[in-house]
Amino acid sequence: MNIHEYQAKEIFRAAGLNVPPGRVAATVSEAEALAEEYGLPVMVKCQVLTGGRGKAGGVKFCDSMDDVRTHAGNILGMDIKGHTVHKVLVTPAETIAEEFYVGMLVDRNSRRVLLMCSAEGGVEIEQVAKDNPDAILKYPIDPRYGLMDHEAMTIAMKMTTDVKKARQLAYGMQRLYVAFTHADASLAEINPYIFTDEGVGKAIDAKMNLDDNALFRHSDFEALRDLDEEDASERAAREADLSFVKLDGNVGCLVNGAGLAMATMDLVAYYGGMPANFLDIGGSSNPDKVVNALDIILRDPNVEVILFNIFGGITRCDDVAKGIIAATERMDIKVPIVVRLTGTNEAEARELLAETDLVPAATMDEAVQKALASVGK
Amino acid sequence: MNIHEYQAKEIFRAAGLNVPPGRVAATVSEAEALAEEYGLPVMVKCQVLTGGRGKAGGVKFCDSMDDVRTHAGNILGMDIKGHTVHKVLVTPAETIAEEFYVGMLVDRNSRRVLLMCSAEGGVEIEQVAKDNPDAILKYPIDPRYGLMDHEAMTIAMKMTTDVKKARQLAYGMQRLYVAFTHADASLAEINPYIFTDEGVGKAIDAKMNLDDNALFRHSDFEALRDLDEEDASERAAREADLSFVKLDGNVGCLVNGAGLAMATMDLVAYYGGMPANFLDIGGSSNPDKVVNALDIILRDPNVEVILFNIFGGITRCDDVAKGIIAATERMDIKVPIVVRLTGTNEAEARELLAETDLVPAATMDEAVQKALASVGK
Amino acid sequence: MAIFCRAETKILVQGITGRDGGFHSKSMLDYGTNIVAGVTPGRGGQTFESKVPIFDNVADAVAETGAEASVIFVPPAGAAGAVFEAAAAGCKLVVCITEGVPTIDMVKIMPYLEERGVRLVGPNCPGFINPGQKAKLGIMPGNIVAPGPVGLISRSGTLTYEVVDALTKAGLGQTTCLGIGGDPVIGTNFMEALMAFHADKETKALVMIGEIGGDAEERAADYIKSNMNIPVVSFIAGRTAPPGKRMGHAGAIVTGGTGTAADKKAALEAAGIPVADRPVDVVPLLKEIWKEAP
Amino acid sequence: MAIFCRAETKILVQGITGRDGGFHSKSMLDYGTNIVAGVTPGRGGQTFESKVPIFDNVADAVAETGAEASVIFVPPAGAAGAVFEAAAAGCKLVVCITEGVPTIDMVKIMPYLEERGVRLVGPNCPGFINPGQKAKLGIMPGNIVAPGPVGLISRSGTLTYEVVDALTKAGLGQTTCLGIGGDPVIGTNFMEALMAFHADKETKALVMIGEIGGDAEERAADYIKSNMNIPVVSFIAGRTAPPGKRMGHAGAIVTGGTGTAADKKAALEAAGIPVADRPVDVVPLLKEIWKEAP
Repeated sequence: MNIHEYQAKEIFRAAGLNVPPGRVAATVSEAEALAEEYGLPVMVKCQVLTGGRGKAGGVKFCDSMDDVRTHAGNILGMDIKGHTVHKVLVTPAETIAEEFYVGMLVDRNSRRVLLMCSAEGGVEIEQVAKDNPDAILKYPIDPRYGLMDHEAMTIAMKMTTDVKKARQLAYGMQRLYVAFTHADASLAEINPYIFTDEGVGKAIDAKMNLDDNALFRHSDFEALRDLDEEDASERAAREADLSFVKLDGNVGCLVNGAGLAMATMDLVAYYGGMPANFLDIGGSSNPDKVVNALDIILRDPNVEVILFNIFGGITRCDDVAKGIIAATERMDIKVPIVVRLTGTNEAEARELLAETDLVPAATMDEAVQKALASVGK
Repeated sequence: MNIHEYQAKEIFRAAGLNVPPGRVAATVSEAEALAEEYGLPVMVKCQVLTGGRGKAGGVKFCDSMDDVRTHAGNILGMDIKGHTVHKVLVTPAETIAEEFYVGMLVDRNSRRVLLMCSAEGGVEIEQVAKDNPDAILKYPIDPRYGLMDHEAMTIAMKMTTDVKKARQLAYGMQRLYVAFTHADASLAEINPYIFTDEGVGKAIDAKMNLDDNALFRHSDFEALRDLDEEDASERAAREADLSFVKLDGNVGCLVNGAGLAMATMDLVAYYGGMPANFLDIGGSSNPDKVVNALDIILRDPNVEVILFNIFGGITRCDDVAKGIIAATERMDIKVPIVVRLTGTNEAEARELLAETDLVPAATMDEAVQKALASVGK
Repeated sequence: MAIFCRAETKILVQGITGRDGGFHSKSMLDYGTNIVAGVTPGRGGQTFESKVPIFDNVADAVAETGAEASVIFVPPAGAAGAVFEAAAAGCKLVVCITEGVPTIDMVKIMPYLEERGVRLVGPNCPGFINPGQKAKLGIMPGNIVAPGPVGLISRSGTLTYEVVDALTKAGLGQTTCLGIGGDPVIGTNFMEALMAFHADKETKALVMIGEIGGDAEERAADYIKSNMNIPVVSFIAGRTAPPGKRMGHAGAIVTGGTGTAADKKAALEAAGIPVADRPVDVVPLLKEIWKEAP
Repeated sequence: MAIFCRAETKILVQGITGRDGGFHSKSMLDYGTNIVAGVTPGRGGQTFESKVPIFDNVADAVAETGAEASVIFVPPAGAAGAVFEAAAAGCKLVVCITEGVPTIDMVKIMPYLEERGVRLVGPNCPGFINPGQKAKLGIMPGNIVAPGPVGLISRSGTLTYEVVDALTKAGLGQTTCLGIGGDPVIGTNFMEALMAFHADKETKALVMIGEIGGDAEERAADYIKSNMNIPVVSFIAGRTAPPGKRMGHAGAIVTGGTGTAADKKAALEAAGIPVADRPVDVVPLLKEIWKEAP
């Protein structure tokens, strides 16, 4: 789950990072009131779950109340990469003497939380990683001991020779690690971590992705979810505990297993078609789950055919077939449905399907070809 | 620093332990209002920093508002082992089906946090430790991994064979460990951890001692300090960063180093006298510190002689002598002062003291004997 | 001889009385797997399927039965704790099937396992099956495998079955079919699995089922090129996956232009490893480069 | 040969430019201690007393000078971090003088030190001094010690000096005078120090300065009775301390009737170790039982 800058800042602040004050406004007048409260100059920053907000004109410096009105007015309602801006963060503008990047993510190779640090802060870190990878220092953190004082300090001293700044930066890294682990994050970034003209270190931007698998132990995080940002069908899939991604084609795919689902999409493309979605229906033969999955796929008006690709494995194919039949009986589906069921009790399943309008297929390839044939490919 | 039951309960609650609601009242009418809020029956529990509160009549079950008035009235102002009751905790009375003891402390032998657990809850654990030590299970916790699920569960299953209760108890232990480490406690106890008739586990009593050395990183804990509970001279000593314990004798002792301070007290007793205090003045020769120390000792009207026992070591004796002389000049001290200074620049120090009314001594034994002689021993 | 486990390895199941644990334990037993104990707190003293003794904790199970390996079917909140418990009790092999384990829990486990020399497979994986040893640790369907000389490593589940099924039908039996799981932090990774197969004398050819995300396949390609000389073929899922979208597996995401199927295909082919366009092409591709195929 | 440290052991000081660190480092140098490096972040490249090079961190200091042991004079909030740093950089001996280190910090350090085989002395201790080796790691006054055959272990500071001074004045020089500190959790404890002296061929007699709290003296008594045959005498501070009151040292507290001076005296005497009534009695007591005293 991705969260907004202002939400990440709340978490960082609670973990002891020095984050300037700031609150969100949904209207121009709310933004004005906040600017009054903090005093000018302020920054008005769009809160949308995508990068490149500055380039898109969603982050503005405001020197006057006129600026606040103009910029908040422009930014609220703005579309940034398909995301509509519903909220802006208003926060005092800081003088920036130096900028650093501090980030953490779970690194699959070291199997640890990886600290990333760069003196090239304030710019897109992906760009730095591409152009000048040596400018990003990477350090895996031992979970048994956390980020130790000397580790943080040694890294900070590589970023700046000013020992007072290094101490603040080191402390910032340690607090970020605490925030990261306590929140069960998968990514946390401060970009930039700045020093003001007076040498005070502050986190003036914040990004955080939370581990979906760990949300069960953070009941308070559900409130952070921005339903405005979520596609209606993706939300329905999440609520139905289905893994779903909408795509642009016309072949609706229901597959058990993420790898097989991807391979099915690839096979649709291989035969010249276009998948309408990624959907992993899991191991269940529960008709409710099949109904939910079909419902989500059929919200998409582009879908012209449904393709089930199920490798029974441990699950019995006749059970799955019954689930599919029950689901299709409960719904009024106007598009053809191709079903490929293989594995345990495959024969029984085919018998069941024979009495229906569902189009049976023996292999993945056959199923994809039949689905594409039905839409004239 | 010791804190009250209601304060420990706040910390436990924040760490995720199931603690029944409860707040403190300083007057009978406040106690009545809380009882109204929670509903009868309630417990009214004196909040003083000493054990044996129940035996002393400081903990009462209240079935009616009359009970609340009577018991709160009796308990508020009550003296328990020299502690005056200023506050009572009002909390819903629970049905108790089973009682357990769960405690943690820093164990000097294993150098770890030691979990202690017993099915003999609700009674004085010191008594259990004496009468039936095997009834207390002790388990050192690896700080790298914390109290792991299976460790807590295995211990809990030794306390109860009811797996639902064991799960709650195990979780309680894990949350207590989190509370312990986050608060930098030196001791944390739940006695008893109960199960209600419905099988719900709750911490209905709480005790916590905090590590004085770690208070610097818990600025919020200063508010927990109950100044009513602290002896005025002990508070002054704490504020002056002196280690001080008041005793019953008439020989005021100022010594550098805790071990030497104890040995000095012992030597006073050896020669038939009685020390008025333990006081470790530390390594400093700062006159302010000496003034503070003398001021604290002279608050005690029993003190008839002051005994300085300083082993200069690294600190230069002449520096210390100057500190003592400066301090005595700034104060009007009516009792004799015996000064034993030994170590680096001892001779110079003795020269300085020769010009004063201070009584010099060359050895600990001589100093103690001279001090006792001055009070007629 | 296959990897990780022999026919006589003594296996216990954590969560044996759960819905999934019970179902799959029965299936493992039916396959012939040497399950000597089950663990469910509070059920100690009972038996599973009238023959496997159940214990309250792993330590007791190990002490009583000498179990050496554990298969975990414990819900996500307790899965990491179950791995700790198995390792603490002395199991040297732990297979964690559970899906949805918080990633930080896995990060915290790793040094504990390293300190004790414990091999973990998973979490969120189908486990593995050694047909020649009649040993199945996990949920792979026993009816699609057959003993033989092909090793198979995969990051996914059902896609693996698809390929295994094709291999078996083509007469290409397997030493071990291993699904390492699709989570960001897993125990045995692609490279370590590869090295285990490399050390196994009976594995004469290798099939690798990769997917988008990370660089495990690229690293594997390097290793194979420098170290191995048995035939290897591959399939990579996710050619059509759009960047930045997570495809079910937490690890299956293309970020910043890295981890694409095209990258992986290029790296594998540069190492001399053919990459199949369709799952069904794996078998002919393997037969093409493997002259001594049975 | 004394314990823990030889004349040629290369020593570094963490916090060498601090008020206390600077003062005591100079005192150590004056005594003849082989200080090869100092560490203060931000002061790398400077020198201490125009001769000892200063580094920004311990790793650099160890790499440049080959330092093997560290003495720490860092304020309480950073002291535990300094111990971690010294151990991480490869120092096998760390002496932490700092008073007021949070106890949980010490608990967290211990497994890190055990994993690396690092000996810690302290915190909140005077350190030790080996007169025959001209090595002083800590704050013990060098002018009251002398080379000789007596080993001394103590839980306190100035009380130790009192006894050492008396020994020296009586012509009884020392192999090592060691103050282990009075905190609840310390590195080298009474027993470990005892074992080190036991292993030292040059230590011919031992003085133990104990105090109330804990059961270190009782355990030491057991060990000595079963294992050692050199003369040992003792002094225990705190006979007059009331129960439940902490006497300065966090560890010096009589709880639940255990850890009293009387308990300790009884245990020691039962092990054949005379306990002096006054500090000044230690010397005659030792001479009484030590026929070969110099």
